[in-house]
Amino acid sequence: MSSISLKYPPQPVVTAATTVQRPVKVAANLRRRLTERSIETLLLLAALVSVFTTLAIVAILVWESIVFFRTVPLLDFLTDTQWTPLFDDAHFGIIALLSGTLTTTLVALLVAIPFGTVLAIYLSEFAPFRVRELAKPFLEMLGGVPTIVYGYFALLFVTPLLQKIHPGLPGFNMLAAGLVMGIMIVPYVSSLSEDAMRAVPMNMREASYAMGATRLQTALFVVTPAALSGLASSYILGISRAVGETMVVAIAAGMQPNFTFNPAEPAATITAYIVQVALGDLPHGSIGYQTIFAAGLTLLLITLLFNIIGHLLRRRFREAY
Amino acid sequence: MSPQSHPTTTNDAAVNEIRRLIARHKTWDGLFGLLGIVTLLSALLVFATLFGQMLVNGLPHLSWEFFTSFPSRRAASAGILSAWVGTVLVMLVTTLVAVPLGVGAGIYLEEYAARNLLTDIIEINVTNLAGVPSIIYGLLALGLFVYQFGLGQSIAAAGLTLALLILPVVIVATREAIRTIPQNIREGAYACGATKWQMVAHHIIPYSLPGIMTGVIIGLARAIGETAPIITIGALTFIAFLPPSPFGDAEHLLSFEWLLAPFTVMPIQMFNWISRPEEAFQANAAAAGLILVVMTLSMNAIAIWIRHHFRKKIKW
Amino acid sequence: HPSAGAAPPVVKIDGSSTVFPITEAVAEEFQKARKGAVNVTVGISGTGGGFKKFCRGETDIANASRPILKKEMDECAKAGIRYYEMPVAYDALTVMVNPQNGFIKSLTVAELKKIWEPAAQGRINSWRDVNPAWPDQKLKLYGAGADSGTFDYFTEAIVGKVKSSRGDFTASEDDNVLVQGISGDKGALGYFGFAYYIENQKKLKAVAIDAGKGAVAPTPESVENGTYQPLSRPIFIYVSEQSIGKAEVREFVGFYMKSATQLVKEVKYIPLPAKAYTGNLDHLARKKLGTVFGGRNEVGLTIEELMKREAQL
Amino acid sequence: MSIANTLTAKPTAELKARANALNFYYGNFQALKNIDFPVEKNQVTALIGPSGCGKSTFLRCFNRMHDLYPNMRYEGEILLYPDGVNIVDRQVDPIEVRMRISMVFQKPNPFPKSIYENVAYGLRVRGVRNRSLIDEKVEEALRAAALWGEVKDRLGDLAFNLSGGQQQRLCIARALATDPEMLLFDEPTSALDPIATAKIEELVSELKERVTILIVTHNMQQAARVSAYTAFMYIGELIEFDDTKKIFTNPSSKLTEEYITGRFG
Amino acid sequence: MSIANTLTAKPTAELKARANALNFYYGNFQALKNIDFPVEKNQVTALIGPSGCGKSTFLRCFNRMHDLYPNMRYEGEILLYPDGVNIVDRQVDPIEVRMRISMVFQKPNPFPKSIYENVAYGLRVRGVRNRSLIDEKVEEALRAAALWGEVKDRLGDLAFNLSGGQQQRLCIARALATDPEMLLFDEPTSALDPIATAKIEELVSELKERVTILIVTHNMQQAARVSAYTAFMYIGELIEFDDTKKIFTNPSSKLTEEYITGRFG
Ligand SMILES: Nc1ncnc2c1ncn2[C@@H]1O[C@H](COP(=O)(O)OP(=O)(O)OP(=O)(O)O)[C@@H](O)[C@H]1O
Ligand SMILES: Nc1ncnc2c1ncn2[C@@H]1O[C@H](COP(=O)(O)OP(=O)(O)OP(=O)(O)O)[C@@H](O)[C@H]1O
Ligand SMILES: [Mg+2]
Ligand SMILES: [Mg+2]
Repeated sequence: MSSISLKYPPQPVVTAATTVQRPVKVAANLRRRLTERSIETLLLLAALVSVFTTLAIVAILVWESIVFFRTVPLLDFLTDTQWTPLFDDAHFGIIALLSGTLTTTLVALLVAIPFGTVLAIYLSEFAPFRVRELAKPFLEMLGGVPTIVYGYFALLFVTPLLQKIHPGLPGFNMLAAGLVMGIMIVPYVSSLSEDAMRAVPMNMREASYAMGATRLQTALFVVTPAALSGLASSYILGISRAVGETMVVAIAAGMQPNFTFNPAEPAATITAYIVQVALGDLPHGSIGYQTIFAAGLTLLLITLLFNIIGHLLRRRFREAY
Repeated sequence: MSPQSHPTTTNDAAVNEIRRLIARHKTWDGLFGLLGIVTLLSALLVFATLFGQMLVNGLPHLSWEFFTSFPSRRAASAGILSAWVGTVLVMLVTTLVAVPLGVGAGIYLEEYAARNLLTDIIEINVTNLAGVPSIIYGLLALGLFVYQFGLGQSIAAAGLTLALLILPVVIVATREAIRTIPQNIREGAYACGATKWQMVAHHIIPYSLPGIMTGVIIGLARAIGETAPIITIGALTFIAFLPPSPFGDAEHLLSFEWLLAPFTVMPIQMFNWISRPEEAFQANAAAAGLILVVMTLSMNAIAIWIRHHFRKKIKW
Repeated sequence: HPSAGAAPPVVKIDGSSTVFPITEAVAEEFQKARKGAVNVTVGISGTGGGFKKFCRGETDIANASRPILKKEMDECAKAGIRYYEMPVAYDALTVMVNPQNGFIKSLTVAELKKIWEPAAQGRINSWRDVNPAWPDQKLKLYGAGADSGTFDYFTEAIVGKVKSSRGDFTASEDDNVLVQGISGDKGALGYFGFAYYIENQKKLKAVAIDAGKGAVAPTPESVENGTYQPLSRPIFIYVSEQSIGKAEVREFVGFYMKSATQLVKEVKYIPLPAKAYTGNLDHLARKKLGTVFGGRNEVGLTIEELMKREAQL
Repeated sequence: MSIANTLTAKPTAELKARANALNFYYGNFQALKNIDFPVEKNQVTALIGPSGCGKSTFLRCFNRMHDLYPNMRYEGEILLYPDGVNIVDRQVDPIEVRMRISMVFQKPNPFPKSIYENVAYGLRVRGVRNRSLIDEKVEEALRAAALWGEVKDRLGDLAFNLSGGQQQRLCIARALATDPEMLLFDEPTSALDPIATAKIEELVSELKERVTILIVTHNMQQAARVSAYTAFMYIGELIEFDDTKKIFTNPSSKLTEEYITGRFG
Repeated sequence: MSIANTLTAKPTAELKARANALNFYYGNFQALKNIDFPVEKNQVTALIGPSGCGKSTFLRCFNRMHDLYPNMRYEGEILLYPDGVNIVDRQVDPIEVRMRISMVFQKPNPFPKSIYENVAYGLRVRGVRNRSLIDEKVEEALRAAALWGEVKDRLGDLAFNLSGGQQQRLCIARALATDPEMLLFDEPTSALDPIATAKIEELVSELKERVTILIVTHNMQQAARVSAYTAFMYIGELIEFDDTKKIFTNPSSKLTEEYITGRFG
């Protein structure tokens, strides 16, 4: 490669004016950098508040649970199938609460995922523009109704309705609580799923339609697979919400720690147990009271697990297109 | 030239085959469309039932006195004055804390953060916090704000608790709003010699404001209905006086005494009435619930309006 | 009305939700009587939560649906908080069945024990399992949350040992939720506060309790005269000695005891005999500090016995 | 503006399609104005014109892509031969049109699926289940798109792992797999490097044997190289349509000449 | 590949900038390879080459736009005269560079603010508060960008309400308002119609009196019309740099010729 012949001096004479300017500029640059740095630090601190919050939550839960686990062996906590910490014959089997949590969550997801997904597909691929513009905010409002209201809706409306179909159903049951929780979560799932589907570039859809595909074919063969990570993370958010929901289950599922996966039975969930005890007459600091921290820690770990899975899923599939 | 349309039989057959195929596919299309509409309508039905019930039970009890009376043991004369004032003040604190923190964090994550472990941790954290049950925030607040910071059972403690609760919502909304700003706007600003902070302050923040506001309002709409954490930190149930006015005397234009005042909020008032034995209180509860729902719904409606309105105005 | 500048003094009360309606009524009337010169706040954080704040010196008065327990006594002692224990009303735990249940008029304590004791779990599933004369109707149980004073009292009174109960019953803090459950279940049996029964007489059927002296139905009279046994229990307020030094707290307590008889009735609880209220004030004057329960729950105690006992801190 | 629009093909030339007085509106904005336009069978016809003149809009009328968006309106007709159906008629099912006329887009847009599944997509959409038939068609289409040699050993790979040029050829294969009667190209090489461009141009010339081709390009030399006929459009109007050679050597319209010589665009 | 690269300008010509052995990396991908490139003062220099050859990458080195993204690396130098500072040096503050060298982008990117505020932005960033000075500068810049007449009565209007061509001129005015020493254009007309294009080209020719211009274009005729010097790039390398006339009539490199004549690109 031949080097370039130049008719110009590589370094023209530096004029006096520019040499004078330099120190002034250096000072200005320094000041600018300092401000920028301090602003960045401030913003970082704001971002770290969330980390501190989590740390504080974990610290408090762990600290208080230590007292608990000093009395109750971890093995009992994990393997016993009865949860009667406040009874004379105390058992501390978190499984009894987990089964309730799991069952209500499952029922909720059986409602929320199909309905949410169908709605998302319908809104993003089928609905006329007008319908979509009206339906989306409406669904979001449905997600904004306070959860106590949903709780009483489950107890006073859904359960009696279910009892008409199945007369043997007890007044408190996980089925009604789960169903209503599912209804409550539908807007979250559908809204997030729809966002994910809409983020699929139009050219992908055009390619499919150009091949003569119908709406449903395009939606199922192209858009849904392309939006899979978004769908998955919306489901996971749904799971987190179901696992963490308190008021609906506390009101409608019947606060009865019960190792069962039968949704037609009453049961208690971790969250329901925590509110119950947090407001009860137990002396604080007693082993019975400390159970709520151990239960809370379990709950936190579960949601943490799901959220990490969700995060990994999102990261793994992000920007596939 | 004349169109040479001599349809060959083979072509006809092929076209007919295609038409049959399409007809079959379209049936499925139609069925799914129907399913979508039915699903949407059932959501509508659920909402109508929910809201209709509250309306029937609560509406007869709504009156001006209901808003201007303190709680009472007599259902007929009991009102929600201290509750709604408390709710408004708590929400004020929540907003003032959550907005700067959430927006700051959102900006940091979108505009400043390099892709590294710390950012990953913060990010997982934010999504995770969004999934932490609210009752656990109550436990945190009891230990941290009420006792450690010595705020007691005050408006400030409740406001801070709910601020932490909605922080993830604000952060996520901020990030999403920022993400819609096209990169070429940033480059345009930098090309004019803007520093990073100038770019953020002059462009990112103003242009994402509608989105941020939407998020904040949706967050507040959620916070307003929260019961469990507020009970845990010790909101009161009977309080028949209002906190000191935030507008102080001549010397101190603004007074902050109200921050440390005891308080109650709407959902707690409602909860308390629901669990009373007297039938008459149930109507009060329904009325309070109705107001709560209307409050959250109108906040959501405002958020939706803002989003809609500004989306139309700014098209990149 | 509060004058600008100095805010009116505040009497702070927190604790049991069972006692709340009574204290709320008193607070309301007291504020009215003092024309806003004194403010009163009442919270619901449960008896345990109430004592926690009380023993930290954060509140003046604790509402309690059970006596103070050893652990809480220690807490208070550590913080140097001394207190007066004042029973303020009776709460009659009422046993309820579905109104469609035709075969139950009364139950003996032994039958109740048979139903509720831990050993019953898995064995007593139908009414016939309790008494072969009764139909083979599935037994559905409803009761107070294990975290509540009501639960403690009921287990001790019926099963004979505090917190000793079968676990497979539907528990709720909100008695209206229990009302809902019992009125919807034909085979239901449950227990909760008397006030809720009074308000829902059409939906529920109260069961008379036979403790060996014949069946006694829960009525204000049978509770007051001590024949409704063993399920009537006193509920309390605890007043801090430090706070009683403050004029507004002393006035409030005085007002409480004077107006209790009427206000307790108004909120559907059962008032104590008048001399119990004067007795409370008398204890105050004589500085009879502490609890008469020694840090344990006790059942079947009459109010007279209770007033006479020696108190300890 | 006078329109020079004569199809100076041999008298025996057979038409594959023809637009008659075609108008197109995006809402109130008229993007195509009274277009008359013939497409000769088994030939390459090129559309050129400055940015925004309506080339893509016109091309997308041929497979009713505009139907995907609201507020769009066709007027006039595009007749597709031999049966002479008016493909922009509301009565005509757009899906039917799209099954007969395939399209390749400016930016390669493979699906996030395997190479094999991308090519097989059109068949799957048509409900073909027969595995060996699909295998056969996929291979044939990939061969026709001059991609078989490069991908035959990794048909299961994700299509995104191909280079840009390969992706574009994959999209061509996808379009070919269903034996369309016409193939639309919207600037198929503008995102590609010179070598990939040359490959695609060659491919286009070969493909005209089996399918009629309509191609939009902003590279005038490309139009000159691959097409038999060229149309020049300007602000929604068809200014000139003629033999490619004629357009590039002796255009009738002043505007065409200015564009060809790079005075604007 | 032999590089024919001679600046055959008059011997008195003065340099405004000069790249010496410039390399640039996007992560591990080397997008610019050992570029030597002079920019003569008060002249228009054009950069041409097929898509993806690195034109934008090179242009963006001049105002350190790459610093906005992670994992990018400069090697070598770009000296800016008269002071001869190496603007791609890590020690040099990119903001300082950007204050001296402005840029106009491919797609008009006005801020969603008023017309006035768009033009005034560069001054605001520099902390200018004096209202009358800003007024004056805004008017001057808008006049220089040939936009004043069209917008002087609606300076408060949102910039989005302007047409595409007006928006692009607004962006030019924005770049001019701070009296930059150099102006970078990245395909400034590729999104515009012919009339707007002609206006901008005219503007570029006028502007060279006050500012040195470097322009990227894929329209070769545009390069021929507006520039004094033209550089042809290919896959990250500078293939040829010369008088524009020479490049377009008698290029030294075979590759340049092929590109000029439309064999690829
Ligand atoms: N979805 C749309 N809504 C409204 N107007 C549109 C839309 N798409 C295109 N247009 C307008 O229609 C006109 C023709 O656009 P078209 O995309 O067909 O141009 P083109 O010739 O393909 O240009 P290019 O070479 O840039 O691709 C343009 O003025 C454009 O702004
Ligand atoms: N952010 C980036 N990260 C990695 N590679 C990039 C990035 N931006 C551009 N490239 C690559 O660098 C090379 C040069 O790109 P550049 O945008 O400079 O080309 P160009 O000549 O401006 O093309 P065009 O005419 O399409 O604008 C291309 O191969 C491109 O893929
Ligand atoms: Mg186009
Ligand atoms: Mg470029």
